[in-house]
Amino acid sequence: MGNTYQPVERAVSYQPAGEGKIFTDPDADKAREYFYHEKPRKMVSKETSVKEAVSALVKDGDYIGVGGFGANRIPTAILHEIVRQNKKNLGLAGHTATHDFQILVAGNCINRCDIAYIVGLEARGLSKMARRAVESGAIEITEWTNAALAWRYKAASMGVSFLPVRCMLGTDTAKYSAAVKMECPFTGSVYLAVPALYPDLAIIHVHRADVYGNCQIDGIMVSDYDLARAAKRLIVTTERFVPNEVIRREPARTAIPYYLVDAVIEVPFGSYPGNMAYEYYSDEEHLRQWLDADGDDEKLKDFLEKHLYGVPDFEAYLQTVGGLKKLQKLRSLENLVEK
Amino acid sequence: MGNTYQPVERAVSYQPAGEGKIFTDPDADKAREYFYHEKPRKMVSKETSVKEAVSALVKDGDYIGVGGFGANRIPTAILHEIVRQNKKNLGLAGHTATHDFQILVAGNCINRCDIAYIVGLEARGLSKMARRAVESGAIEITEWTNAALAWRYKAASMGVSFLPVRCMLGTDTAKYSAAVKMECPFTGSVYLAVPALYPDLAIIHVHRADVYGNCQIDGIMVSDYDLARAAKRLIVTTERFVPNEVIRREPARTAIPYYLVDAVIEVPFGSYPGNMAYEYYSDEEHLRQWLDADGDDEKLKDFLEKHLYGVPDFEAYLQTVGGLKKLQKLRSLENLVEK
Amino acid sequence: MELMICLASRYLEDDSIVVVGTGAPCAAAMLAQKMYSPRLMIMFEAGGIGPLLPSMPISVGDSRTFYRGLGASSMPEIMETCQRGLVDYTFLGGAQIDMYGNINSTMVGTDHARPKVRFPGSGGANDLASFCWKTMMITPQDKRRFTEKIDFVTSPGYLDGPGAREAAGLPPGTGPYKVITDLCVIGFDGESKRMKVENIHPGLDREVIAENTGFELLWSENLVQSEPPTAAELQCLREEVDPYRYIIGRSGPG
Amino acid sequence: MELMICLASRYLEDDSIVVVGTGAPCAAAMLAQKMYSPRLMIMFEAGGIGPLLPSMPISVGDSRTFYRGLGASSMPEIMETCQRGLVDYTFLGGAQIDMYGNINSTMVGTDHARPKVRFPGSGGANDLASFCWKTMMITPQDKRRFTEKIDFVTSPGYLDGPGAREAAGLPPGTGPYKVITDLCVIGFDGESKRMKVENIHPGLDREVIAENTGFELLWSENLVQSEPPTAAELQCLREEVDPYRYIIGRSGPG
Repeated sequence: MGNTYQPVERAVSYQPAGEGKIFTDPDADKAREYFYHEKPRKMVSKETSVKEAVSALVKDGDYIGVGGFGANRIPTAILHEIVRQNKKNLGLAGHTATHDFQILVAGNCINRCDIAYIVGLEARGLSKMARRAVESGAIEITEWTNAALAWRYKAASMGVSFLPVRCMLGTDTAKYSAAVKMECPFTGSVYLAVPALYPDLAIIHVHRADVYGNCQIDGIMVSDYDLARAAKRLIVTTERFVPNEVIRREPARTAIPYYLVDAVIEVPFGSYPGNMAYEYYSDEEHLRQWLDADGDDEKLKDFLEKHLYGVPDFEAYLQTVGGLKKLQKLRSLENLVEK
Repeated sequence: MGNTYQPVERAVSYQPAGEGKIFTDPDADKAREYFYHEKPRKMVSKETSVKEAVSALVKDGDYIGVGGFGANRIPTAILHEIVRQNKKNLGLAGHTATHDFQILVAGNCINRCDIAYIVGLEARGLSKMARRAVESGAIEITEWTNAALAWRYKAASMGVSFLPVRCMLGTDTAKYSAAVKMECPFTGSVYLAVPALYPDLAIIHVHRADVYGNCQIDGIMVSDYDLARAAKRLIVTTERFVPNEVIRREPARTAIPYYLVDAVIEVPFGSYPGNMAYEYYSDEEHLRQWLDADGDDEKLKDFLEKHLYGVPDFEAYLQTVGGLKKLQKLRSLENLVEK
Repeated sequence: MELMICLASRYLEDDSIVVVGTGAPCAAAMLAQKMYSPRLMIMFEAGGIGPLLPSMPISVGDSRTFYRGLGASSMPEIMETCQRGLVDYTFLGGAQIDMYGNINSTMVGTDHARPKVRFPGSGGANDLASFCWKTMMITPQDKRRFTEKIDFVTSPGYLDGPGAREAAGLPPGTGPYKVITDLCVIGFDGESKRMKVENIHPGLDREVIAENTGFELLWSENLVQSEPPTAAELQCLREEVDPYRYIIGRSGPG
Repeated sequence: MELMICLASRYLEDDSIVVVGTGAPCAAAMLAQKMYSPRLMIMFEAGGIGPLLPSMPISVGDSRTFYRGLGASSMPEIMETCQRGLVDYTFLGGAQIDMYGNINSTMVGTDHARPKVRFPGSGGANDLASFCWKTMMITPQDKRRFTEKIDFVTSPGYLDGPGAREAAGLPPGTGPYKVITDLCVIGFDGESKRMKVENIHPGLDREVIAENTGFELLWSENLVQSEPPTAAELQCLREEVDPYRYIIGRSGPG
C-alpha cells in the first residue's frame, strides 16, 4: 500500500546543472502581483491595429514568446511590425522558432534567446543569416529543449516557479541550461528543476476570436495554452472576428479567454507564409526565397525592402507575394482540393 | 535580466508536512514499466459488457479514480456493478466524490480514501451512511484538497513522481496529508510537494467513443484528462458509440485516445442519476430518495435491493426509476425545453 | 439569508473575477451581476467560466455552470488560474471559524481517525482560500460556529496572526476579506489580522453580537448600521436570481 | 536513402507507437505502416496523433501531421506521453555521433558562446532520446560524423557507458537501439553499450565501414549482409510514400 514512500525528513542538495542564464524572473509571487494589478479583467473590446498594438505593447528589451510551431500558425503580421518599428534588445523563447526567429534576426531585434530549436527551418534547411548571428556571439544563449521550454511555460501557467522534468539529464544541453539538479521528495529519483518562464509578451495567431479576446484554435495547440497563460502581456491576431455568441455556443473550445488578452486584431491570412491548419498551407516558394536571400547581405536588404520595410502593413505584404490569387492556391493545397 | 535567480548550490531539507499515508506508489519509473508492458497499444475493438469489464479489470484491493465531478458525468453503471460483484478493500480518490462515494460505501467496498470532498452531495446535503462509515474509522483516510488531487493526477499524467503546489500550506489539511515541505530551487519560496497519483483503475463516462476507445467529452473536462492518463487500467462507458470516422473528423476533440483505454462499453444514460451535460439533468428526486434511505439500515437495504442488488444491470435499474419517460423529462430539463 | 446575500453582493466589484460554490455565494454573485457589476466574471472550480446562468446550479460541476459560458474548461484550469493570481474573490462556508478567519469544514473532535462528526473536507475551499486575493464568507453567527479554537484548520485564514500566511509560504497579499453573517459584517484588522466588526444589522447591537461569538471581536472606529436590502435588490433576488426560492427560502447557510 | 528507409521500416513493430520528425524517419514510419505494421501509431512532437498522412509533412507541426488524425493535441501532451513511458520508438538525426550513441545537433567548436558552426539545437531530440524506449537513427556514415568525441552532447545515448543513463536519472531501460547508415546497420552491445555492427550493406565490407568510422566499432558474432530493399518495398516507397521524391530524391540525411 505504498508505505515505502512515506515521507521522512531528509537533507538534500540543489545543484546547478548548467551555467546558462535565466533571462526572465521565475518568481510566482511577482507574477501574481503583475497579473492582479495589470491584467485587464474588463470584458470590453480590445480591437486595435497591428501598428497600434506593437507600438503600445512591445517595449525595447521585452522577452517574447511566439505562438505556433516552426512556421505554422505564427503571427507574421506582428513579427513584421516589430521589425518595422525597429524594436531592439528583445529576448526570445526559441521553442522551435524557425521563420519567426529568421524575421526577428533579419530586423536585428534580438539580443538573447532561450534555445530549443533555432536557425533552421526544419526540412527546408538552415538560415545562413540566423546562423551567423548566433555564431558571432551577438545573441546571448541558454540551451533547453522543446519539452523543457514547454514545461517552463507550463510552470508559469500553473502559477508555480518551477517544475521537475526528466529531460536534459546527463547531457551538455543541461550543462548550458540553467536547470537545477534535485531529488524527488518521495522516491529520491533525480530530476531537473526548470524555472517558470513568464514572457513579458506573447504573440499568438488564432483561427477566430471575439472583440473581447475570447479565442478558438483549430487543430494542434502546440504550447499556446500555457504560453497565453504565462505571458504578462498578450497580443492576439485572428483570421476572423466572430460574435461573442459563437464563443458561447461551444465554450469547451475556448483556448484563450478574454481576461488573458491585451489586444486583438483581425488579420486574415495572418500566418502567411506559414501554414494555418484548415485555412492555407505554407508558401514554400516564398520561404525558399527568404532562405536564398538571407545568405547574402545585399540580397537580403533588397528582399526586406520589397516585402517588409517597403510596405506599410501586412495586407500590402500579401500583395507583394501574389495577393488573393496566391492565397487561394494555398487554400486549395491545404484542403487537398483536386484541381 | 533575472540574474538574481542564477542557481547556486544549496543545502536544503525536505520535511514531511503531514502524517497521512500514501496509498499508491508515486514512482514514475515503475509506472513507466507498467505502461510499457501492460498498456494495450493495439488499436483493436475493446467493446465489452459492464459485467465483463468489472469482472476482468476490477480487482479486490484496487485503488480507483472516478471521472466527472460530484454526481456529474459519473460512470454509474460501473459503480453499481462493482457493488453487485462485491469487490472489496478498494481505495478511492475522493476528488469531490459525492454519489459515487455513496454508492461504493453502500456496497461496503472501500477501506481507504484520499479525501478532498466526501460524505456530502453538495447543495443536496450529507449522506448519513457515508458519514458514519468515515466516523467509525472503517475507512483509512488521508486529507488533500480538490486541487491537490487534481495535481497529483497531473503529476502522474506528466510522467513525474511529484509536483510543487501552493495550497494546503499552514493548515491541518496539510498536517493530515502526505505532502512534503520543500523550497523552490530558484526563488527559495516554500512549496508543498504532492506525490503522483497513479490509480490502479480509472472509470470514466464520456459522451461518445469509437470501439477502439477514442473518446470525446463535451463541456467541462474536470480532471479527466489527467485521470485517464494517470491510470494503469481504464474502463470507459460512453453514451453512444460512433464510427472511427467521427473521431477523425475533429481530432482536436479527442480527450482520451485509444491507447489509454482497456475496455469501452456503450451505456446510454450511463451517468444517471447524475447530470450529463447536453444530454440529461440530474434526477434530484431519486438522489433525494437515496439520501433519505441511507440514514436508516433497513430502509437502505430495501432501497438497494430494489434499485441495485435486485436488478441484473443498469438498464433494469433505469426501469426501476421510471425508464425512458423519466429520462425524457431529464433531457428536457437539461436542454431547457419549454413545456 | 436575503440580507446576507444582498450585503455580500455589494462587495463584488465590477470587472473582477469571482469563484463561487453553489447556494448563497452563487446567488450573491448573480445578484451583483444584475445590480452592480454587470461584467463580474463568475467561475466554478470544476471548470465553468462566465456562464449565462439560466438558474441556480445544484453542483459546482453541473451543466448550468457553463451554460452559454465563455469557457468550459477543467479543474486544473480554474485552480491554476487562481494559483496564478488572476482571481479576485472567492466565497467559503464552514462549520467553525476563528478570529483570524481560519475555517473548519473537515471534522469535530480531536481524533482525526475517528472524528466525532465528519464533514466533507476541503473540497476546493483550502485551494481557493490559499490562492484568491480576497476570501469572503457567508455564514450564520453563533458561539458554536465562531469559536476561539477550531477543531481543524481546513482552509487558511490569517492562521495565527500577522505574517503567518507569508511565513507558511502562502501567496502574499491574500487572505480573508469580509465575513457576512446574519448579525453583522466583519472585516479584518490590518495590523492584528483579527476580526473587526464593521456594520451591525438593523435592530441589533454589540451585545447580541458579542454573545453570539466565542472570542473577543474588535470593533471598527466607524461602526455603522448595515444598509438593509433595497427594494430593488430584493425584487431582483426574488424574481430573477432565485425565483424558486432554493436559497432564500431555506434558513441556515447556503 | 531508399535502402536506409527500407531497412529502418523493418524495425518498427506493429501495435507500437513511434514519434517521428519529418524526412526519412517519417518515410520509414509510413513505409512500415503500409508494408509491415498497419497499426503502427505515428505521433509528431507538436501534437499530431495517428494521422492518415496524405503526403509527407514539411514540418512536424504542419497540418498534415494531424490530417484525419486520432488526435490533434499539444506539445505537452506528446512530450508527457513520452515521459510517461508510452512511446516505443523515436528517430533522431544529428551532425555527430559517438560510440555510445550520443548525438550532437547543437554546434561544432569548443566555445559555446561563439561556436564555429551553430546547428538548430535539441528541438525535441533530447526529450525523445531521454523518454522513448528505443531510439533509432538514420544517418550517412563517415569519419567526421562518427567520431570519438563529439563537440556537444545534445541528446543522450548511453552517455559514457553502462549504467550512466540510470546514474544521470534518465528512465531505466531506454536508450539507442539501431543506427541505420548508408553502410550498415549498427546495434548496441548489451554489456558495453558500445556500437556493434549487425548488418553490412550489400557490396561493402568491414574495412570500408571501419575507414568511415572515427572510433573502434564492435562487430556482431552473427554479422550478416543487410537484406536489400525488396521490389515491393521500393514500389511502395516510390509510389505511395514519397511520390514526389522529396526524401528519396535527395542525397544525404533526411
